[in-house]
Amino acid sequence: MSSFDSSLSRRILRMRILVTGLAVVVAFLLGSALVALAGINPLTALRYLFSGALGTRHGIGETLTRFIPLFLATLSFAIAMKVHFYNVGIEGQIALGSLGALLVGVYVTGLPAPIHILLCLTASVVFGILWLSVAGFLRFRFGANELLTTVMLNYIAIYLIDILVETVLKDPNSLINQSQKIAATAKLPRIMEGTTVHLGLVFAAIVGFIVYYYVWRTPGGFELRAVGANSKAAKYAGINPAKLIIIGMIISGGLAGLGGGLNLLGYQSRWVSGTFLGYGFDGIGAAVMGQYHPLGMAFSALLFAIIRVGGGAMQRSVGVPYPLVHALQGIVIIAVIISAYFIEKRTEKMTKGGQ
Amino acid sequence: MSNRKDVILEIRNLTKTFPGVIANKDVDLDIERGEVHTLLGENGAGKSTLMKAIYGIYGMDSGTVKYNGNPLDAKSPKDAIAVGLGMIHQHFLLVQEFTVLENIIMGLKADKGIHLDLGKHRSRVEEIVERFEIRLDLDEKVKNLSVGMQQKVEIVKVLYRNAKFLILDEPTSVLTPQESQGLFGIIERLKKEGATVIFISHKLDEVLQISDRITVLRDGEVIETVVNKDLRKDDLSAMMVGREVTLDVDMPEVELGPDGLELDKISLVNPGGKTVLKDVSFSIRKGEILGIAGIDGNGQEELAQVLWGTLKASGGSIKLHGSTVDDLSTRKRMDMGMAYIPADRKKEGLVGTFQVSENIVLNSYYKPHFIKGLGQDFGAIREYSERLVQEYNVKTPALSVWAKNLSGGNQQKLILSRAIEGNNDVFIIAQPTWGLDIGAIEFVYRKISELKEAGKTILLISTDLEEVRSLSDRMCVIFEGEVSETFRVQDKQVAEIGLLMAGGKRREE
Amino acid sequence: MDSQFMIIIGILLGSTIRYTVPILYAALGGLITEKAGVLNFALEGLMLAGAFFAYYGNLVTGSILVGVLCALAAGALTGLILSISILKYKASQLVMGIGINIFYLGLTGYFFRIIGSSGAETMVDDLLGSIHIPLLEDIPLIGVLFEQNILVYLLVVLVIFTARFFNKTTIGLNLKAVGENPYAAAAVGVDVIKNRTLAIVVGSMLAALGGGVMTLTMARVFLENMVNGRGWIAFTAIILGRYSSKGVLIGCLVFGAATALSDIVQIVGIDIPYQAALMVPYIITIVALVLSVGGGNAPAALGARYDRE
Amino acid sequence: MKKKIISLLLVAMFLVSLVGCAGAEEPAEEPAVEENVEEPAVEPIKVGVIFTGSIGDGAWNESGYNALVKAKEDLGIEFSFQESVPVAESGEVMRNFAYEGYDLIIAHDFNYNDIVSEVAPEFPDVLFTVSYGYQSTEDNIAAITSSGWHASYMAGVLAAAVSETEIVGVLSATDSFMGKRMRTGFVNGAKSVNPDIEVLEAFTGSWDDVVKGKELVNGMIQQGIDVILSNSGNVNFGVIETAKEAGIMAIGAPSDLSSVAPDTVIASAVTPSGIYVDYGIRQLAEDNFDGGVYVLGIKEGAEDLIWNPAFEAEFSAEVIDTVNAAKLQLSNGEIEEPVVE
Repeated sequence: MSSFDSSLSRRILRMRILVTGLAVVVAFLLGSALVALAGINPLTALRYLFSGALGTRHGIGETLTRFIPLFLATLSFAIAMKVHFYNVGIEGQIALGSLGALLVGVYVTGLPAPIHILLCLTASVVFGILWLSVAGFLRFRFGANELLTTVMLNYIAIYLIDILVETVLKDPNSLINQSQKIAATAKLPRIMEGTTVHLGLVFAAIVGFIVYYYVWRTPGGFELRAVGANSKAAKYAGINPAKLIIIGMIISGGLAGLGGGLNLLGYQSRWVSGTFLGYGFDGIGAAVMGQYHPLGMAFSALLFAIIRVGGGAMQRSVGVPYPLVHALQGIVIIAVIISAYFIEKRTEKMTKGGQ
Repeated sequence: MSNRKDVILEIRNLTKTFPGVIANKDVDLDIERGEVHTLLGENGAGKSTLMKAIYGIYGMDSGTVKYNGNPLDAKSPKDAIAVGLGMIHQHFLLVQEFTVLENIIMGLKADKGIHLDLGKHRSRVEEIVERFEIRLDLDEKVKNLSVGMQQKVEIVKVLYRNAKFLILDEPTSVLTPQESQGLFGIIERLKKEGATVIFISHKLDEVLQISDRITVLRDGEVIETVVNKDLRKDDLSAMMVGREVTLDVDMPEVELGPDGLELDKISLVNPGGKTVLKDVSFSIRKGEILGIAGIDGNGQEELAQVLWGTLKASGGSIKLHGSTVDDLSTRKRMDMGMAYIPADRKKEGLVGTFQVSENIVLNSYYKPHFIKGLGQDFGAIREYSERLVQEYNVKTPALSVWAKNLSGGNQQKLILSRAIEGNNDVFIIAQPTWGLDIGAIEFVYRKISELKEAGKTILLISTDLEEVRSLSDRMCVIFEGEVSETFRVQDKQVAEIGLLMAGGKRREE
Repeated sequence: MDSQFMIIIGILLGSTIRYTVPILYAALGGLITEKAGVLNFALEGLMLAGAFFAYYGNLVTGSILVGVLCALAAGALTGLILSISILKYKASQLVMGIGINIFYLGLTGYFFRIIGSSGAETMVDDLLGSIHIPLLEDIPLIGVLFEQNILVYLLVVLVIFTARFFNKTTIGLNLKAVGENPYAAAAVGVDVIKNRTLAIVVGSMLAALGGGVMTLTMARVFLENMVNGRGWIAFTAIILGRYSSKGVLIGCLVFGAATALSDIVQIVGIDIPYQAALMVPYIITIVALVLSVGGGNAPAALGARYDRE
Repeated sequence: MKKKIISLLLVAMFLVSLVGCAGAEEPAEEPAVEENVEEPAVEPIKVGVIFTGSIGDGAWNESGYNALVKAKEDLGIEFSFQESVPVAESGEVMRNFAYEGYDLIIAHDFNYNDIVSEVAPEFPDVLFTVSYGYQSTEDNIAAITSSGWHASYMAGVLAAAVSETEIVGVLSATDSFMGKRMRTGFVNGAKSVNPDIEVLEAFTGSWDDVVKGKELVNGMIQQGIDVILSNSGNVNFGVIETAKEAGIMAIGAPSDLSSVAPDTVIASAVTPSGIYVDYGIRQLAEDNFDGGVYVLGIKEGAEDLIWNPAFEAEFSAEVIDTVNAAKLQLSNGEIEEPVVE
């Protein structure tokens, strides 16, 4: 009878990282084949992909800036998945979160900066939650599948914000359809000289840690995981699954909204009509790749940010059309989800032990 | 085996392993044409696995099988069905949304191109149904049928495929004694028609009643094949377990205290408007075990859930230690000393992908002594888990192993340990020994008797009538959501209880 | 006033049919997949793939038939990938679907730019003329229903066939059984994996054809992201249609009509932001979804992972 | 398991080495340098361009791209570009170009104007142009634009002059200030000929949804239009197709679309965006670059109505005269700018 075996957990973790890493490598090889189809040397293209995203100070800054909303979207999807709520509507919640930050950032003035920023972020969290609550309400009240309602709500959110930005929120001093800029007091300060990296990165890191701590280290997180792993057993252990699903939903919507808010306060500063950020769907992919573990997701969100930024570099340098980025992300998702099978098999074997 | 008659199925040296487990080892077995041959053994003795290996559901690792003299190497049930085998599984494999007819004909070859001639099939099925005197409405959806009727659908299904060799895997486990007799009638008729039947069971009475020959399996090996003549139950059970075991538990005499749990006219109407529980009333005193017997699906699950607070009763009242708990959550009831050992330990008792230690604190993780600051005190949890694992002899390679990887007995020990250690005094125990081996059953029974001795209040819900009779002080029977009067176990004969279980008191048929 | 009304009805009818056809192909494909117990979240991506490869096949060979075959081939290949990953490697059906959608959004855009086509010379030649059904086409108001191209009539046949398929054929019954209770089906010798693979592949082919119809007979060019959410609408239509081909037909018609209606709102100059009109179909879909839930008739094993015992 | 880990590590190292190489070998990778070794040390002008969509859209972006290719041939510039850059992220792409040593950055859409105003001060040595831009806030920004409505005004005049049903239509992708100008120009032009004419307007809401574009136009046709001005990017092809099927006339925009359907497209209201690209590059090449707003017009070829030669002959002299008169008035500045609310 051995004691609590943390070395086993470590061995499992190592195996998971290795197998996932292999899947990512395979995905990049397939992506390279696509590049070759365009008559471009894939090695050169890949080199530019990574050097564009990581090779210069500015590239790193851009990657980190993208990472902020992407990471929050990733966390958002993961936490909802923990309670089996399929939040495919992160895109819409990010948009609404941006709207919340925008409204407070533009129309509330005269506050000292820290308070103004916090107020904006609060608004973005609330807006994100409210938008997700629509799907939540429809599910709990009518049993409508959230997977579909959240997808539909994405489209509605984008159109809705565009309507607002083209009408009541339109910057009267601008010719193009865009909102006013947020007040200077609402802007998140830059934290890396010569780049766009803003204080949101620190927020994201803190939030990432809080989520990790909550899920894996607190009784509340224990309940959340129990409900996700076996809601019936959790219910019989005195946990109220419905309550936990709602908590998971609220956190998920809040995280997505916060991602939108941070991006708006730290980077966009305003909303331009027709903006489609696409972090929502990337976040789903990154969550899958990170296997719903905060640390894994930090890495995968970073990789997806690298692919995004590096994709631009690939086009500028060797003319690889930008949509390759999406194709590559798709391949990564598929490869990683298939690798999950091998991870599951292996984990099963490793946890079985002798009897 | 020297005077070999007409052997229809011949198994030689069959071995089947699962990762880490040998399910069947070097099994030799001859089945004669036209006999009812029982495979007898404890849970996990390898009876079902053996049959599933032959039937093509699992492959076999090594060995040969001959059917009618020809080698049979079924890669899927299709191959087995093709030569005339038919298996009726312990858990019915029916499509609930399909009609009886659709269930019977599904998977058959097309008649013309891909066309399905329902009319033709219907008349053929009707023929069979008449020949075997099985009453079935072919157009009723299976989901609307009783368990007994569903079993008949399964039987007709294999007969319609011209099965001459039927394998019945624990067919009586879901039937009332009366329904079981009905099934035996059908088996007799099958035999008359020349069919061969393999009957899998661990219920000795039935086995002795229906079998021509009996093969006993233990730990995946054939122990002995005997002709059913002048056999006694004791002989068989000795062969089954390899030693003389009596499961007649000696329950301690305990002076009963005041009522620990009282139910007053509990009723429940499900969302579909169906009455699931109707005016259930009884009370249990401290130091007393009240058993509820009944066929699965008669409201036991719901009753337990209402008591546990995971379902809200539509009417009536529950008192715990004399105070009403109707509006209290499960958690509040737990804090008042209530504990629940659910029937389905895998789905309801454990979080399979949680570690053993996490499962051990599943009902106590929030208690102050497991909390440090905002987070959990993993050190305290580890210490506690280590102690329980040791005291309850839960065999696990490590505390971090997933609970789903433990054997059934160890899973049950884990669940018992955390319920008992919680300082609880009212226990709802459902199906505590389902699927366990003898050793584990003994352990569970010992723990229950210890609880009684400690003056706890215990409600035992089980579909195993013998279990209820041997453990309880008083018992009652639940049928279609209603419980009978409680009576002292020794006051009623099994036959009488069987009648109650079939709702006999109300229906005059 | 009356004639104006008649004109609007005419626009509505014609538009409704054209909006409905691609979605209905995809929804029927999704229906077949889901009847066998597998959720098809990849409809959007499949439609895009079908749209592109039909276009490309036609571009290279100048033949509509080759275009159709290319769409079908793309669907079949994707279906195989889906089958292997979902059935053999137990991949989450949701995540696979999202992966495929993102992949095709990228791949089709990428290929479209690589082949460097644009402009008039790369348009699909319209070889698929309308087939007019004599007499019926002359009926006022609904005559428009009877002057469609062959792919529309084929669709009508498919809808009718699918309805019969599930009730009157052995394959249909087996597929349904596999979707309701794969273990029961396996027990009577139905090969669950084979049947599900068949359903996924055929379903994916139909979905891709839905996209192909868009480029071959409607848009006649390929544009990035031209499917624009129609795959998700098709997915919803299956639920709205309560998993019957008749219901799916109605569900798709509802969406088609809603879109057509939102066009009318714009054309007749009702003064609302045009995005509001564009939102209408999505809102209607949600409302319909809400109204249609409860029961639902979903196959019992839909979405559940199947592990052979 | 050991073996697997080793093979995994090998593959991982392969990946890492790819990244590593990126920095190390970069100088050797500049392909264009070798050709010019013998030439006197004249560095070619490096131009970086940002597009909102695909360079194969057959409209705005494609015209800009073609101008680049031509400038490379004529002036020996070097260029690279990035497509599908959302406004929200365009600042980073501009900065990338700037850091990568480009001399001129062309933001090929007026929606980029504000972002250019933000980025340009960070790189005083880099020049920026905004195609169709509306403001220049720095010395190194040139907003190169045109009236935005002259071409569509002429289209309106033509449409009204040839329409028999007295209903004409205009289809756009999305709504914007420039779009409004364009549409208002069309309406004013049409009303100047026939005050009673009715103009139907509709939006596809996207540059991609060609099926929707066709349905909308089809609906307008049922409503009685007999001339359609289509200014919706690649969706144009579908629109013209629909017009052809219905036998109505179409006016293309912003490129010359006569060849798409010679029997249907009567003329094109062209606003070739390549002119803006070309203008900026030439200014730089001639060392003549100054910040400011440059409004190009009919004279510079930035706006025009181009007849489909097949049709010009078919129209009555009266129609042609009306259009030409309007053109003259426009280039003389005699027509008041439309009021856009």
